[in-house]
Amino acid sequence: MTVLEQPGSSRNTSSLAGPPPSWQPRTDPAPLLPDPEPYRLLGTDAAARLDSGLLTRLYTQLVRGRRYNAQATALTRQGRLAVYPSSTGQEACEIAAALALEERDWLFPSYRDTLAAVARGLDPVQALTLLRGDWHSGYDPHEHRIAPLCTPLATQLPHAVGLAHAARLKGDEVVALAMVGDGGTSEGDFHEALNFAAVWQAPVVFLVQNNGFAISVPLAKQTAAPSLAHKAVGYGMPGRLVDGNDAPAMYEVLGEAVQRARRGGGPTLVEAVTYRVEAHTNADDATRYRSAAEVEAWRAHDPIALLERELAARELLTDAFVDDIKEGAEQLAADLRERMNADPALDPMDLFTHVFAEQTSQLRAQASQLRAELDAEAAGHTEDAAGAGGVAEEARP
Amino acid sequence: MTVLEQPGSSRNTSSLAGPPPSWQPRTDPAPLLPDPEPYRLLGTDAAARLDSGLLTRLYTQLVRGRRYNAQATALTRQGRLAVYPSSTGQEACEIAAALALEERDWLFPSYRDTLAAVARGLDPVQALTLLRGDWHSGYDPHEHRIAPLCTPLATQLPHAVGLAHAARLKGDEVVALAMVGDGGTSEGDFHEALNFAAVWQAPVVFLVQNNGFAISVPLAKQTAAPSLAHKAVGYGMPGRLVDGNDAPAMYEVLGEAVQRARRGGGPTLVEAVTYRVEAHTNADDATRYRSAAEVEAWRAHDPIALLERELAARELLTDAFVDDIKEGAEQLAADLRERMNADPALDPMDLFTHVFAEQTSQLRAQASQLRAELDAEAAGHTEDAAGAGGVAEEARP
Amino acid sequence: MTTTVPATARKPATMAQALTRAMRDAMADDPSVHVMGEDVGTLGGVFRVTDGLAKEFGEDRCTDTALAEAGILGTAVGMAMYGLRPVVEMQFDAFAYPAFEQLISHVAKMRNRTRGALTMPLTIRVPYGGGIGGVEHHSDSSEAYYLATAGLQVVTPATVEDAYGLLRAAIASDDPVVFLEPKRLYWSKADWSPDAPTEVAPLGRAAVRRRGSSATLITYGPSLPVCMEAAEAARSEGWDLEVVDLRSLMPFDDDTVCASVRRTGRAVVVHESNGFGGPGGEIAARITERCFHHLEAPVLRVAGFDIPYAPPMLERHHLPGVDRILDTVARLQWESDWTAGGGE
Amino acid sequence: MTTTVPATARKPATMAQALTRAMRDAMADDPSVHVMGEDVGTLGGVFRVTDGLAKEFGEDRCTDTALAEAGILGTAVGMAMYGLRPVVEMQFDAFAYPAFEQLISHVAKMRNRTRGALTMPLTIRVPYGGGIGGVEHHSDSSEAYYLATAGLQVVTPATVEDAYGLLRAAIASDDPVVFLEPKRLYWSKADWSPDAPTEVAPLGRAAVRRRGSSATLITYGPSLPVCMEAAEAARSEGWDLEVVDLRSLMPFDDDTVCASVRRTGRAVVVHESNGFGGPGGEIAARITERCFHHLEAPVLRVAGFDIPYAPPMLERHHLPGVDRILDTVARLQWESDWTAGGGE
Ligand SMILES: Cc1ncc(C[n+]2csc(CCOP(=O)(O)OP(=O)(O)O)c2C)c(N)n1
Ligand SMILES: Cc1ncc(C[n+]2csc(CCOP(=O)(O)OP(=O)(O)O)c2C)c(N)n1
Ligand SMILES: [Mg+2]
Ligand SMILES: [Mg+2]
Repeated sequence: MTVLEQPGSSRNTSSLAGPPPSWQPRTDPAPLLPDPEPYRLLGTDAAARLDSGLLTRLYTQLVRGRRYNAQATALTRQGRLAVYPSSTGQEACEIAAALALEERDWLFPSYRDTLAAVARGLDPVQALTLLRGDWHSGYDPHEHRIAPLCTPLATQLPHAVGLAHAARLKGDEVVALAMVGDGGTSEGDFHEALNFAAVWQAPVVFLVQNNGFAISVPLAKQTAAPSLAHKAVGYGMPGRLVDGNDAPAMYEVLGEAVQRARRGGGPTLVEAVTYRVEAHTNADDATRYRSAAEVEAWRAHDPIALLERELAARELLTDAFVDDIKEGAEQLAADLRERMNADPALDPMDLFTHVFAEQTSQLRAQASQLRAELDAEAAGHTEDAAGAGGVAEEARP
Repeated sequence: MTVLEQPGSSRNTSSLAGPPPSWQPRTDPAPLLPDPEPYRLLGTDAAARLDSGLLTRLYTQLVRGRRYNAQATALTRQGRLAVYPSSTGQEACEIAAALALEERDWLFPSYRDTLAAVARGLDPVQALTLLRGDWHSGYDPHEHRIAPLCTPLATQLPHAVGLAHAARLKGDEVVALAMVGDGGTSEGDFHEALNFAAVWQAPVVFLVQNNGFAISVPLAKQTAAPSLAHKAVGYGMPGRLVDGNDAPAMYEVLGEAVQRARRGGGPTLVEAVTYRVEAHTNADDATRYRSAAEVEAWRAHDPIALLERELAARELLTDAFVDDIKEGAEQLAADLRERMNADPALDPMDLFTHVFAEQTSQLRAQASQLRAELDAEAAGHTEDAAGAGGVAEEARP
Repeated sequence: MTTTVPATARKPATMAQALTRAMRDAMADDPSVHVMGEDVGTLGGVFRVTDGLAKEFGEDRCTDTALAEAGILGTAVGMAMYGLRPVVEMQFDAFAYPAFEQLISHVAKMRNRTRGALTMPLTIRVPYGGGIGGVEHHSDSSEAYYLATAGLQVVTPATVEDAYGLLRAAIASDDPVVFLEPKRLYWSKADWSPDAPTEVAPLGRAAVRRRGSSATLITYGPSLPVCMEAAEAARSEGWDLEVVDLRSLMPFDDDTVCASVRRTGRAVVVHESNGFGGPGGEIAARITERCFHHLEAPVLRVAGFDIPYAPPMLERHHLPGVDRILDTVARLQWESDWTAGGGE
Repeated sequence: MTTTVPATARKPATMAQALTRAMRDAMADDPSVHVMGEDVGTLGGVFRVTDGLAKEFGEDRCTDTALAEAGILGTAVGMAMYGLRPVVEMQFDAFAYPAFEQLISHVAKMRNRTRGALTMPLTIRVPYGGGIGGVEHHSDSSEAYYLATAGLQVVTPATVEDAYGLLRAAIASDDPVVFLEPKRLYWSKADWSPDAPTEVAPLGRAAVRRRGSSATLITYGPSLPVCMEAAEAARSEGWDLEVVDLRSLMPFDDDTVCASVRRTGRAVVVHESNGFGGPGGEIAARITERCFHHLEAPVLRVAGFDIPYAPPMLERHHLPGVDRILDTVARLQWESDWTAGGGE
């Protein structure tokens, strides 16, 4: 009688009322939603429960980190670094990311996160190799379990997921912490990485440093979301919103996420609300796109100042203590300056060494060509074999 | 005294307590969250308020749509279509998508959505040109404002956003409705499109047909989200969850989203919970990955059956009414069959006509080459100029 | 991989079966080999090339992923960093494009970037080419993109035996391999024993598939059978054509190719991919650089036209066929009374 | 675009300024021209090439987008469908890779797919090439990918005048243009009047930049100044080199190139992008096909090595320089006593 008598249709209309058959909410969204306000400890009552040892440890690292940033920027002015994207103002995020991990864990830094790598134990000179320009990556990632600093934005996030997943398949309790900027969350790779992580329940912590800008583009042109942490619910993982300048809050939230991941609880998305106090890099002119007043407001919410206030309240901020830390930081800077002032040893023939495990005949031929050119150069026949060695200073964005 | 006396830091610590300065939740997430259960009208008390005219209109379209699907699948068995991805079981989504739009609006169908295009007025033969194989797209997109059927998944979504944004910039009140499958939501382009739409407040409606599978991959391997509609909150747009087999519910929800977009309210993400009753395409073997019981349960929740029940309760499902509709559907099918049985007129020289507006000298030379080959073939010198004309039947996934 | 099998043990097998068997054997030999991609598990892949792997090795070793190619390749990079040996399937060539950034900016560069500390023993299987009646985006020939990317090995079998041998070699390689599978040869058959695979040639060696003296056809993948047919047909025109199957486009076997061309003095490169900017330009240029004074005529090319891939009903006009190859061979300046003016 | 300016009105301008001016003028002439990309608005682009456009035309005409290249190009496709003429900036060549699927599967195919009903008057500006001391991923030469994609026009200026003229022509074209801007020439200067731009050559025409009789250097974009320098230096070796600037790689100007090579009898193709699978293969192959019997020597190539782009401190060894060009010219078999054996 009805149309459903046609082939391919069913006459069984008994269960017609009711929801679609295989529909079932698999996760309750409520616990995945971030708090409406960034989580803070400093300046709140909860600060009282914080361990002084932790606070001084964080403080020491923040101060060293700030000094490291300042020194690296100075090296660009001296022509010792091609470019430096400073994390000044974001040190609480960088340090907390490094300290939240155990040795066996892996860190996946973005191009701005040399400080997190250094705080994890990487030699600062090796961390800056990429930016000095003698090689693409200055360290063996296996040594400290730090993936190469990643320039193409958000592309390191699926790597972190794959590595964490592989570790889990092998039965290793390894957690991967991957860092990305607010701008990077707009990339397709961010989406695909978070989705894979959630489906696989991979032990990954995604740390978004929302520093307000992607170069010149403010957050409001990047997203209309209530917060970046709210993206978590769309993947079925918890989102956490934290004051990224509150070092103990960052440390606590990242630590919890790392533990959750290690226990098999799956991934977490953490948004740290912070600010890029300096320009995008030394080559950028931030006055083109933001006001001094905005920067000043954030300097007043400085991660070091926030922590100093708490330390001062605990009467821990003695001259001796501060001097000691400053001295250590100065030493770090002096050492870095000195070592970066030495010209790196470079062998142009390295260009061919690591393209493949086994050199192809084509590369062997090209290597001989370069060898001959270098020999000719050494013999003084030519001064500038490339004719393109001059680097326009303005050409470095 | 403190570290902040270093250059680059601020001594102003007055506003240290309190949240980060420029932090401000810009959207309240609550209204963006979808209902926990798919929205339904049929089988609920709310069905009473539905207009009978609308119901019979929807019913007519559903029946014709089902018949169209059946005919198209039959054409694959007769070798008249290379492949057909049927939307049997999903007709309520397809029809509602077409009817929710005004003439000036644009539809962005995926490769499975020929029915939506046909319901919007496109000639079924033109809609099937891609799948018959005589050309890539069989229609002028401007005629009915239907973008070409899109095969690379989710790539049509940014197009919809761009078009809607452009229309808005020109002051036209045009809405774009873009269709994508549950699997397609995992692609980076889904993410980027929704984000652009939300930032631009573009008048776009994203319709996700969650039919449970991406070819063989079930939803649980695709996402861990509470629902796909929950992804909306991460972009700052409202998410709606609907029973995709409830035609009036689909029509209502899409209609509301279209109106909202037209009024300048920005994009909406609609997840329709439905089921792909047939195999992925005629070439697929669905028994490899799902049980007959699951399919049967969904046949019992069939969109046509759901609507028939309501029509019957209203005593509208008379023999005359049903016969009339069936006859119309049969006519549609007969017409389609007949026209698809005619071999399409093909001119191989068309291969060169539309690569560029102005043919390059290279293409002119290649066109002459083909012209010469065709002439030789016509002269009977050669039978099969390509030597590669044989198409392995099994090679069509 | 070094056992040689008596011909008696051989029976007809398809290229698809040989590929399946290669993955199966690699997974059995090495627990770090993981297969992943869209529909590769339960379904066994839309071409059934991974059929049975999930059943035999479990879903953790042969994994149905979410539908996101950059995510698939990107997570495979991370898995490789942790010591696994992922074998990634891209469902169709055009659907590898979303993964290009991962491929170009990471897969191809990782060893070099880290001075060998991080290696990418990844195999990326890409069904490629046309001739199967696929709708648009299902028949692209994307090899030119891979060839232009330093750090990738690019390999493609044209025979059932090579399908097994080259895929085993690709999976065993410590460097990334884009493994291009000619779709329309998936069901090509040959006598081959899946139970005792034959010797595996190393990557980077071309094979002379037919000896000849008049001219050399240089080809690979889906065009090999067409070239073999053309070489047969050429006999009646008085041409005795040699046919070289490149098998590996990178590394490129200059020795085998040049030895052949130096002997015959004439060459035609044949491939399906667009002519302009396609592999044929590189191949013709390097032959000319190396064998100029042995050439009686310019190296010519027979390739797909410089158009988006043709719709199914017209694809036979687009694909290089026997007649187009023979027409081109005829242009190799056989007459002694040739006068200046170039190949056109 | 057809006014000719007296030389007196000319003053030094950079290539970046000429590009800015081209967009400005196109936007002023045609309200459907929209500029979009990362940081193109308020900042004026990281290379300042869009400087001032947002101020003059508003943010709706020159839009800072979210950070997502596929999204940028994908939305631009939709905008083009609605009749706009988007000019998209990719911040650096390697950051165009995420947009490849949109480029290959849609931008390049849309006109053909719809039999001309939907056109893609899109210009995709891609700063390319090295020599600026950029860290990895900032110095790729990606032109081979675009050339291998049927349906794309590929254009690159090497002079300040062409920067203006070619960009105007690209924006005016009803078909998509990948407009490759040589990063290291952004600050190159020439006497040129931004206030009364000179005549604009149509796309697809090469320019002979230097007349010569011994051999032809064929090049484009960042390598043009190097070739001009090499041609100067060659004089002391007794070679009078002709230099052809291709300007447009697709459409390709076979006529100008072949006319030159037929005259000189020798040719070297010079580009920065990797040699293997790079544009040079195509160029050398098509010259050889067309001019074989005019060639005294095989067409040779000077290109970047087949390696991931070199780190800044080593890039001068990677880039084709004057000496490498001259060494290659020297291999063009000038001796009459040349004996067989090929170019190697
Ligand atoms: C895929 C890609 N596109 C563009 C760029 C160029 N780029 C470098 S940094 C940057 C802004 C990044 O912003 P965000 O993610 O917020 O990180 P932040 O710089 O604030 O740390 C851009 C656009 C890039 N590196 N990668
Ligand atoms: C980018 C891309 N990757 C892979 C494919 C191959 N493919 C075609 S349909 C399909 C499944 C799509 O699933 P879904 O999005 O849920 O839509 P449905 O088929 O259920 O309508 C796949 C993987 C494709 N077309 N495009
Ligand atoms: Mg940022
Ligand atoms: Mg689906």
